[in-house]
Parts: sequence; C-alpha cells; structure tokens
Amino acid sequence: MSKLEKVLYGNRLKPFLFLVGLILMLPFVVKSSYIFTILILIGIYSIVTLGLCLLIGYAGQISLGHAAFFGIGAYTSGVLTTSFQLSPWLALVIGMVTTFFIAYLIGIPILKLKGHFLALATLGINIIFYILILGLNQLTGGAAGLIGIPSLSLFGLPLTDKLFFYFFVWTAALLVLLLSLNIVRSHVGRVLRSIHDSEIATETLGVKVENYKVAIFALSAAFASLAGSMYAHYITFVAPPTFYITKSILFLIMVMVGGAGSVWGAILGTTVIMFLNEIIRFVGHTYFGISGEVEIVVYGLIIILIMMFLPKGLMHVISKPIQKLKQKKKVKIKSHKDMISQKGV
Amino acid sequence: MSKLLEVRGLTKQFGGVTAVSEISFDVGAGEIVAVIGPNGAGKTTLFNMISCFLSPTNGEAYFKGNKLTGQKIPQLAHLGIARTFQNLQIFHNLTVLENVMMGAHVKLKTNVVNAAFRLPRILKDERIAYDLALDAIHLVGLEELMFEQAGQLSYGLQKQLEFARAIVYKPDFIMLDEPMAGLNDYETNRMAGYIKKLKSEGISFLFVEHKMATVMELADRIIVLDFGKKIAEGTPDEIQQNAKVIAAYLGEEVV
Amino acid sequence: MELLMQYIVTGLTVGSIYALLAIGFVTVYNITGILNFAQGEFAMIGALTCITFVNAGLPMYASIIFAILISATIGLIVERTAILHARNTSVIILIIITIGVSTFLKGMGLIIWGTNPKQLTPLIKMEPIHFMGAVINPQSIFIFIVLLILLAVLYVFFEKTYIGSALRACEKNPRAAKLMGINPSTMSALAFTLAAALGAIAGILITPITDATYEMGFLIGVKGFVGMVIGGMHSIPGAVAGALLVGLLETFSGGFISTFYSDAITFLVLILVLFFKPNGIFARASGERV
Amino acid sequence: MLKVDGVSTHIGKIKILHEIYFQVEKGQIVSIIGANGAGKSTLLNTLAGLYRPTSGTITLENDVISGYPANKVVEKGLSLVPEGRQIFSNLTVKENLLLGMFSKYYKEKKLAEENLTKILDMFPSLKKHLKNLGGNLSGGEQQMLAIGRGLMSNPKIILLDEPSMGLAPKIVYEILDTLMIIKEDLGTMVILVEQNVKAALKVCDQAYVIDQGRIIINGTRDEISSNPQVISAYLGIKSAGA
Amino acid sequence: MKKLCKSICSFSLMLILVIALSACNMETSGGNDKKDGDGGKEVIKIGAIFAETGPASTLGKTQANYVKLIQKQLDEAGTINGKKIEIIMQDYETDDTKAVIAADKLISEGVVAVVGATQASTSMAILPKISGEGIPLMTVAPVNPEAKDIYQMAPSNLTNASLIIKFLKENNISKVAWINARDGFGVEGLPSFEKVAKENDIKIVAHEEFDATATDMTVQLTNIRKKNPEAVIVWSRTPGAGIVARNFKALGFDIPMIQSSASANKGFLDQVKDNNENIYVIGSKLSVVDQLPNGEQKDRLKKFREDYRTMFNSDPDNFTAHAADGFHLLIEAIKAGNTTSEDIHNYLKTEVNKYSGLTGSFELQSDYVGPYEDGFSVLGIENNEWKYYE
Repeated sequence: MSKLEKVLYGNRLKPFLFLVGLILMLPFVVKSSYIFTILILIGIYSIVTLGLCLLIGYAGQISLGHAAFFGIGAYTSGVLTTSFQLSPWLALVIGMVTTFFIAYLIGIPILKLKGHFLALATLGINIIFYILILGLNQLTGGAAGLIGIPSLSLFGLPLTDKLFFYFFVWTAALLVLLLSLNIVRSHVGRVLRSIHDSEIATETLGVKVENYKVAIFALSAAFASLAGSMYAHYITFVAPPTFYITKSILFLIMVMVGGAGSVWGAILGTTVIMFLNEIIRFVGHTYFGISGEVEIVVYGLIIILIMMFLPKGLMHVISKPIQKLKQKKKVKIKSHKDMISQKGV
Repeated sequence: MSKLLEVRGLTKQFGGVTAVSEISFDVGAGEIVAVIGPNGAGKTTLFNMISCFLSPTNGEAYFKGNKLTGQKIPQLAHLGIARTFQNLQIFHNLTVLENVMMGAHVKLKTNVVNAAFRLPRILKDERIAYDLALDAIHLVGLEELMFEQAGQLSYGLQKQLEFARAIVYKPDFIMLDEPMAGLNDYETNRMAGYIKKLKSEGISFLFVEHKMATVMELADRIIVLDFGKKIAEGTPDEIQQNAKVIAAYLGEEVV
Repeated sequence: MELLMQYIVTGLTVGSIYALLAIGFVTVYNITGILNFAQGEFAMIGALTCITFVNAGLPMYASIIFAILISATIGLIVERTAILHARNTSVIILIIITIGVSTFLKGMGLIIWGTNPKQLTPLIKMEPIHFMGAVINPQSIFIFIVLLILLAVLYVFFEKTYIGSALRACEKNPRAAKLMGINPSTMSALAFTLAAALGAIAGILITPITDATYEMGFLIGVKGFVGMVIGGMHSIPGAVAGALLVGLLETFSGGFISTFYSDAITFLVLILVLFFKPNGIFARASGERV
Repeated sequence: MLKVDGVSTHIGKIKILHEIYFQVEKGQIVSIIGANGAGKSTLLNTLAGLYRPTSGTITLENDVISGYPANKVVEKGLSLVPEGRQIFSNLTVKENLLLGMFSKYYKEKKLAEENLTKILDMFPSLKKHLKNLGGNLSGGEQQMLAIGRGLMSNPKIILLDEPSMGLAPKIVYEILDTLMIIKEDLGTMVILVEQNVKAALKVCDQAYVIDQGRIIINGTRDEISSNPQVISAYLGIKSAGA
Repeated sequence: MKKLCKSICSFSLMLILVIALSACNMETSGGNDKKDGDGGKEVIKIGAIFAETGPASTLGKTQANYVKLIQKQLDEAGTINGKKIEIIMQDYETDDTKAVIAADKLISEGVVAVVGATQASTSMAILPKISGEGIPLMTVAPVNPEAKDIYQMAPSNLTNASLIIKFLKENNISKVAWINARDGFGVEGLPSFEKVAKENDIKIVAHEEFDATATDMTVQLTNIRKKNPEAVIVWSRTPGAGIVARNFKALGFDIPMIQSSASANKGFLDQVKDNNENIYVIGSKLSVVDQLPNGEQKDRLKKFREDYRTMFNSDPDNFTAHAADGFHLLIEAIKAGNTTSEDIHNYLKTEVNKYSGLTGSFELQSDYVGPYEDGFSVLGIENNEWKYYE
C-alpha cells in the first residue's frame, strides 16, 4: 500500500486481516453443522450484497432484481452441469460472463430511470426471470426444481465437506471484497460517490456517468451470479421460489441494515440479518413458545426500527467509536498532513 | 485574437415563452467575457445551452470550430470546457481533496476493470490526480481543509472548492455561473485574483455575475441581456454609458 | 367473437381489481411522494376484518363500514409511527420501510386469521349473466360500478372540495403549502388514512371473487402498482385506465399467446413504457410555465 | 409591530445569520437590501418559520412566533410571499387564493368570501382568470396572485421575497404601487426584499442593509439612499465606474 | 428523543448479537453432547420440518399443529423403553434455503429421523443433507418417483393418477383437460397422470397453468372449453383450487371437475359452498370418517380426528395424517428398540410390512412408494360436506 493511498483512504489492511483472522478462527470454535451452513450462506450472500452495496451505496442506484442475477448464476451452473455434464468450474465462469452481458444490455436502458421507477423496472426484471425459469421447464425443471446438481471439487478434494466449502466460499467472498475495495479505493470509487452526490456535476467533469452506472450494475450482477453458482453447488438443488422478489428484498435489507455507505457494511448486514432470523426463531421458540407467525412480525418490526433510527446502517454505529479513537490520533496526523501537502509523497 | 467560442443565434423557448432569443457573440482566446442582466433575463438558460445542459430551439454554438450543440455533456470536458453552477454542485460526501481530484478525470485512464484488479496504471493515475489537485488546492488556498468533508465547509469555501475543481485539468475555457455570489469582499477579491492569474496563463472565461464592481474590474467585454434579448455588448466603459442598459438593469425612475 | 368477449370481460374484471389498488397507490404517492408497498396489506386487513365481523353476526353493511374504519385507523397509525419519522429520508429507505410495514402487517394478519382462505358472500346474489356469449360474474359488474363511483367521488373530492385543493397544493409544492398554513404532515396522515380506507374497500369488494388470505395483498398490490405506472402516476383516472389495461393485457396475452407468459408480457410492457413514456401513457402535458 | 431580537440561523453546520436585530413598526414598509447570498432569503424564511432560529426571539405584537413551524406562524399573522412566486400551478386562481386562508377557512367561510372579493378588487387582472390554472398566468399576474394569496389570511405583516424577479419594469412598479395600497388601506406591515434596490428604496420607510448574515447599515429611506457605501455597492454602476 | 431511540436501538441490536453468539455456542456444545452419547441418553430426538408459514402453510399449518399434539401424547404416555422422545419442529416459511438451514440445525441437534418437508420440492432440497448423514427422511409430499433414500408418507402421484383413471373409466370419460398451479405442488401431478392415462387410452386434450396466487382463471378455462373435454382435472392448493372451481361454475361447465388431494380440506369446501355439484376431489378417507363402514380403519381415523379436534378445535386433513403416519412409523421403530438412525433405517426397510397408517397401508420394503390407495377415494360433495362413494 502506497503512502498516498493511506493518506486518501486510511488503512484497510487491519480490518481485512481481522476478517481473515475471524474466518480462520471460527472453525475452531464452531462445531455445529447448522452454524456452518449459516456461515456458508452468509459468505454466499455477502458476495451478492457486496456488489449490491457498490451499486446502492456508492453509485446510488437501487435494484429490486438482484435475485434474478443470483438465479441466472444458479441455473446456468445447475443446467450446464446436470443436462450438459459440463465442469462445474466452467459453468460457474460461463454463468458469470453471461450474467455480466445480460445485465449490461438490460442496464443500458434501465439505468436511465431513477428512484421508484428504477426500483419498479428491476422488480419487473425479477418477475420476468422468475416466470421464464418456470416456463422453460424442459431445461430448468420448472416449478419442481432442478435436482442432482453436483457438488464442487477442488484439486480432487470434494467440497462436500462443510469445512472445505466454508473456506472455499469465504475465499471467494474475500476476493470479491478485495475487488470491491480496490474499486472503492480508486478513482472509480470517487466517481461513483460523485454520481451519488451530483450527477450533473460529475458529467460536467467529463465522466460518462451512464457507462459507469451500467458497468457497476453489470459487475454487481456478475457477483450475484457467482454467488448463485455457489449456492446451487452447495444446496445441490434449485427451485424458482428461491429467486423471487422476496430474495431481492432480502438482499436489499441486508445492505441497508449493514450500511450501504461502506463495503464492510454489506458483510456486517448480511451476517446480522442471517443471525437475526435464526435468533428470532430460536429465542422465540425456546423462551416465548411462539411460532412462525410471530417471527415475521418481529422481523418486519426490526426492519422498520432500523430504517427509522439508524438509516445509515449498523456500520455507522460501529465506526463511530472507532472514529473517536482516531480523533485522538489526529494530532499525529496533522504533522503528517504538512508533509503530504507537498508533492511527491 | 482568435475565436474560441462562437455563439450563433441561440434561442430557447419553453412552451410558448421565449426565454432566450437570437443571441450571438464570440469569446476570444485569453478573453474574459461577462454576461449581466436582471434576474430572470435568461442568463442561466443561455449558459445551459452553451454547456449542452439544454438543447436550444434554434441556433448553435462552436468551440474551436467544433459544433457544441448536440454534444453529450461529458464531451465538453474533453474539449477543454469547464463550468461551475449557480447553486453549487459540489460532492458533499467527499473530502475537499477528493472533490478536487474528481476534476482530474479527463486526464485519467482508470476504468472499472483495471481498478478492480489494481493494475499499475491505477497508482499512476492516483498520483496524477493527486498532483494536479494539489496545484489547484494551493491556488485557492484550501490546504488546511484538504481532508474535511466538503459538505462541512462554509458557503464561501465551497464556492472556492467548486472553482478549484473546475480548473484542475487546466481547461482552455471556463464558464462561471455567479462565482462571487455569497462571497464577502475579501473572498470576492481573492476569487477575482484567481481569475486574473489564470487569465494570464491564457485561459478564457465566460461568467455571469451580479456584483457590478467585480464585473467592471474583470471583464474585457460585457454582454447585457434583458428579457432574453441581447441589448448591449461592449467594454465595461461602453456598457456603463449605455442608456438602454441603465434603463433595463437599474430600473426606470419611479414616477 | 365469443372468446373475444370473454377475454374482454375477464380482463376488465381483473383490471378493476388492480384499479382499486392503484387508486390507493396514487393517493399516497401524489400527496407524499411515497410508493407505499404496504397498500395491498390494507386490502387484506379490510377483507379479513369484514369477514370476521360478518361471521360474528353483524349485518353486512355495518361490517363493511367497521372494516373500512379499522383499516383507515391502521393506515393512520402506520403513517404516524413509521412514515412520519422518515419522511425526509431517501427513496430507498422509504421503500424499505414500507416493505417492513407490509411484512409486519402480513405477519399480524397471519397471527389473527391463520392461513386458510376465507369467504365472503357477495352483496348481490345473482346467477352469472350471459352476455354475447361471455359469462359475467355479477360481482364483477358490482366492482366495476363501485370503481366508477369511487372515481367520481374522488374526482369531486380532489378537484371540487377545499380540502382536496389543499391536498393537491401539498403535492405540487409542499413548501408553499406550508406557508399557507397547510401542515404537510397532516395531509400525509390524511393521505394514508384515505389510501388505507380505499384499500379496505378494494379488499372487501374482491373477496367474493378471489377469497381472502393473509397474503392476498402482495401480487395484486404489485399489479395495481404496475397499472398505476403504466397509466401515469399523477392522475387517478390515468392509473385506473392503466390498471384496466394491465388486466386486458393479461387476459389477451393469456388467451392468444400463452397463459404461462402473460405476467412476463405485462412486465415487459411495463419496462417498455418506463423506457419510452416514463410519465405513463395517459399522462397529458401539464399546463405549466417555466 | 414585529421585533427581531438577536436571531441567528444555521443551515446544516453553517451559520448563515449572525444575531440580527431589527423591528418593523405598524404601518411601515421595511426594505432589506443585500447581495445574492447575503442572507436575505434566509432571514425571511426564518421569520416565516421555515428555518428554526438557533438563538434569539421573534415577537409579533406581544406574541412570540419563533420556534413555531411555518404553518403555525401563518396562523399567528405572518405571511410570506416566497421567491419565485411558488403559486400552485395545478390549481385555479380561485383555489390558489382560497388556500391562502387555509387555517381559518373552515371556521370563517364568510370571511373567506369577503376576503376574496377584497383581493380581487385590489388585483382586477386576476378577476377574469378566476377559473384558469395558476400555471397559465403571465409572470406579472402570477406575482399578483402570490401576493393576493399571501393577503388572504389577513396577516398583520406580509413578507415579500424579490417580487420583481423576472418582471418587466412597468409591472415591477405596478407591484410596488400595490405595496403602498397594502400599507395604507389594509394597514399591514410589509417587509420587502428586493434586488432592484433603487425601486425598493422608493417605497420603503426604513431600510436595512445585510451582508454576510449581519446587518451592517440601517436607517430611514433617505439616510440609506444617501449613504455613499450603499450607493457604491448597490445603486448602480455609474458610481462604481466613477 | 430521537437520540434515545437510536441508542436503545443500537444497544438492543448489540444485545441480540451477544445473545446470538452465546445461543449458538450453547447449541453447538449441547448438540455435540447429545450426539456423542446417543445410545445411552434419555432423550431421543425426532426432527420435523413443516411450512408453518408462507404460501404452503395451507398444507403445513396443521402438520405443525400436529407436532404439538403428538408431543403432548408422548409426554403423557411417559417414556418408551426408558427414553423420552422429543420432537424438534422447524418452520421453513416455504423457503427452500431456510429448509436446508433447518435440516442442518436438526442434524446438529442430533435427531435420529426427520419428518418433512411439506412440499415435494423442499423435500428434494433437504434430501441430500439428511440422507448424507444417514438419517431417515419421512416426506409428507408426493416426491419424484426416482428419488432414493426417502420414505414417502403421501400417496405417490401414480397412486393418485390411477384413482382418477378408475373414476374416469367408471364414468366413461376419455377426453380430459388438465389445469394446474405453477408451483412445486401443481406441476408434480401431470407427468404421472400422463403416464397412466396413456396406458388407459385417456387423452389429455388441453393443458393450462395459472400463477399460484392468481385471482382469476377464467382465461385458462375458456381456453380449455375450446377443446371440449369431458372432464377437467385440477392440481393446485387452495385458494387457487377454489377459485378455479368457482370460475368453472360461473362459466357454466357441466362436466365433472376432479381436484387433487390438496383440496380435500375444509377451506376448499367453504370456497365452493352451495355451488359444488360435479366437483370431486381425491380425498383421504379421513375426510369422510363418519360415512365409512365400521371397522378398524374407521376407529383409527376417528380417534385421530377427535384428538386433533380437542386440542385445536378444528379438523385435521390428509396432510396432517401424512405427518402423523410419519411420526407413528418412527415411534413404532423406537418402540421396537431402534434408537439410532441406522437401526431405524433397517427397521423401516425390513420390518414394516402392511403397516396400516391413517392414509393407507404401507409396505416400505417394496419398490412401491407411499401408501397404497386403500386410504384414499374420490369424494364428492353433498350438502357442503364430503360424500364418500363405496
């Protein structure tokens, strides 16, 4: 990391290493396969929410249709590996590339829309996709779902083992995080945030705003597709309801609860929502003897409360005390500033 | 003096109302031209048409012989035209430094792909943007505030920031929409100083302004609009003597 | 011919269901600028409370009135608690809040009424009418008539009454409205109350055809929403026309192309409309001067 | 009378108004002069309750009105005609006018009719457009409508933010004439914010010059008109050039 | 005020997170303990995965209820061979992903067998996880006949199809139209029926689908009418099933309509109230207990219904019965001294011979999946009640 980068964006190594450490450590603490499944799903969903976070938090564009891209990945992998006996790895890459181009083509007209209209158009895309996978039942298995998707194997090591899959998923998630961080911590990240603040001013500075919006949309779709492929190989079964609007909304909620303003928020939000679901279930069943219905109510209530009182998400709450710590260090930085206000740091 | 900007018969109608009517003028290289006129006279509309934010009902504008009318907005920056806005358009959630670095966009080759994989090009671009931005920040004297969020700055400082962002990539021609509005005398003088300094480096300006003293001091030529029409054009001295201008701009005496 | 007639009749029936939902959407959107994803849930609450009252032995008309009042109260409570706080935040946060409200209300519906579909006997009991070879359900005619009446009443309310003009003023220019002494927050509460009442009416009317379940709201809500966008977000007649169009589009594409893909076709049309005529196909140029 | 006592206003974190003191006596037109961005509009908006002052009080005839939201301030008798007119373009002229007395309409319907007649007498050009949409009026008529709407609630004081913006000189003077009528016939206090300084100084009794959110000069019309600083800064390029 | 709310909000969230972590740890360790000491422990756990909420809850709700009932019965009965049986119920909210999580949770809890899931597609989704651990899965939905390692409590679609064929033949019908909901339940029926119909020379002249949440199926029925079938077969859950029936009546069809077993419940009866001649469903005999000839089957079903009625004040349906059969079979196995998954597998595969369940008799070692058709029959409706034909 160059000095200049440190000056511009602060340190990223520490939180990244913290996360890596956490991921490496967890298998020693957690033994339950139930928790592993949740951790694996958090990894998979994080890949989607990271892309979505770039789109929503940085570029300021809403999407209620990412479950469709998630689904394209899952079904490409599923269909290519079952009906055409392709290597899962190849299918995964084909899925990503296809999704990228589909999203790019869709994005060109759709990202001209703003706010509610964009939300509705992406929602429409999700519904169209849903109907297509139901309708093309020769290929996709229709409503009955697609069974017998093979598990992944890496260098002869079958990833059916939860531990291996856990590491595999999180390696992928960390790579996606790294890519996202690279984007965010570069001129592109600045461009995206500028688009969020003022599209007009950004255009005036010579930025082809449309291209950036579409590129990020397509990229986030490709991430979703990657996650979809992993999902298909992990569960080894896919059925259309998994890719309905409810899932898109779930992704959106994860991003917003974590805090769309930071890529770390995406991972945090995904983790919190996944565990929240389980906790409501667990605490509700064990201590209050309540059943499924109440879960939905509590879930809805929590979403409303978080959006009302913490519209910037949980990341904002967490980063505040950290920032306060940094204030103390500010004196140090001040002297640093003098140094870097000259050229050639 | 060679012509940099040529405006030919620009007209804009909204519904049935003509906001700007048949306006033509030139801006030469290294020249400062001011557009004045009462509120609602069509100055901003004219500005927006030249900078391609509005497409004119009639007429066109040329820059260095290239037709501007019908171009996409981002293209203008690549041609060497920068502009500021009447109601500030800074990026509130970016720091001052990042705001100014955004101005260097046309000099950079960063795109989503090479950024994602952090190719060496990126670090080079960051360096270029940073160095250019520092020059601009030094010019307007915002060094102390480099790492503050732009949204936290006072209005006057935001105005300076927007100016700095516009000049980062050394455009040939800068359009300023009321650059002095809301500035105090000290700030106004400083801003005038920056403009003069850049003029000495051969950059041309077209600006809209209400503060007459500044206009008279800075402008080589003044164009006066009233009700969408150009009612006068000339040097500051000529304009001050022009009876039509006095009537339109100052209002007739109340009987 | 016979088929064509049947498609038209069915299309209008389905369309008027969507239209009833769309009216509520437009009311809230026009006054507050919020797209209320929970609109369908008000239909659910209206329908199920009405059924509960009927089953408890109340007369039909009283049940309907109570159900509408209860839904309106819930609408008001939702606005005062969840929406009021967040009125000035971004579109995306408002979208998520209304989604949260929708989830919450759906859950409450599930707790109170369970999962089984519930029936409501129609107000008018009649045999299906045969008309030019098509079969018309009398309830569809009833829905259509109520739709027209509602259109007329809302037209008079918004265009001819004083409070209606205040609501329209609030929509166009909330700042200036505030300067007139109009409290936009009160108007927003009014809008939600009204929309919830309209939703309840919609729910009660369609239940004899579709039956009521706790999750009946979502899909018809989305379709009503689509109708509203296709027809134009700013006018109630436009939204109703759009919703009827969506109904017809569904049945005709179902009849002539494939019932599998009729929903997909509807949404494809929606995206095309958004792209080419983002203000809706029935939007007229407003008489505004710049 | 209206008394402004040490009012400061922040927008975001930025302090726009710095401890403003001034007052308007009964039957006065007070003019506030200043460059773009000096804080004039912020001052009017603070008075009208659109911004909440961070310190200081505003008193209208023994009634503290600071701290109330705009819709309450109107009820207390202060009416603001905003910059750019802000009429309801989708409503008819009559609806526009009637909305002006929203807070009292249901209590005093009769008064509403009376006021309507009174306003229409004052602005005869609106009479023939009664059923037209506000958005279809000419700029001058829209301004008349905006003022008329502001007067519908029988305010004790009316605030006008740049009524001459974008209007031909002839119409500007018509509007200024109306202000004299408002002052004399209705006895309403007026605060006028105007770019056209010369015109503003013709009608006002008292004027304040505001710069950087502070009142830097105040005085009667004649004092201000002859103040050399004001002359050089606001009263024309002749003196600036000279 | 706002600040307070904010801090309360963030504080409670933090609290939840802490609880979460501790809860997870608790479960982790707890799960392990029990797994280790499986044989010697006092508690035997059986898992249940039902759609208590979500669209499939019309089927899953009573199944979830039944878990409470059987747990109560087990508690009252005391221990079996000195062991207490505990049923762990998971609601998967009609979401396959949640079902998989639930499956993993049950595995972690150390269950010896699992009953579920409500839907066929979900059963397929959880099958690899559960059978991978060697745990028997008793599905309550008619799954794909090719599925292995799964015990099916519901009659297979082939069984259902042959019941329909029998009915059609009795009524001399050879041309039928098929309409189904576009969801996991709806689309499963047709392939089996097509197969059996072909063997019996019955022609399917029309096939239509509708969205599971659609509000009007008139268009589909109009399309069907063009083809002049002699009967219409509907494969859908309620409320869709009821709406089709009503549209069918409104359009004035005068041919029989045969609905799937998903319609054999009170909800459907209410939906088609007063206008229901010519409507038939494939129903479990449970729905017509009172009309059955006296005998052991009648007693069994009657007891089941009464138990359910006393506890929930409503009637169980055949889906409840499928779940009950699943639990009963497992309890039988445990009573026979089998306390591990492997033993239960062996027991089910080798010992269960002509077991008389609530929905028919089972013979799990044969290739035939699901109960025989003796628990089912095509039911008509009379006086708004199910009518049993002998």
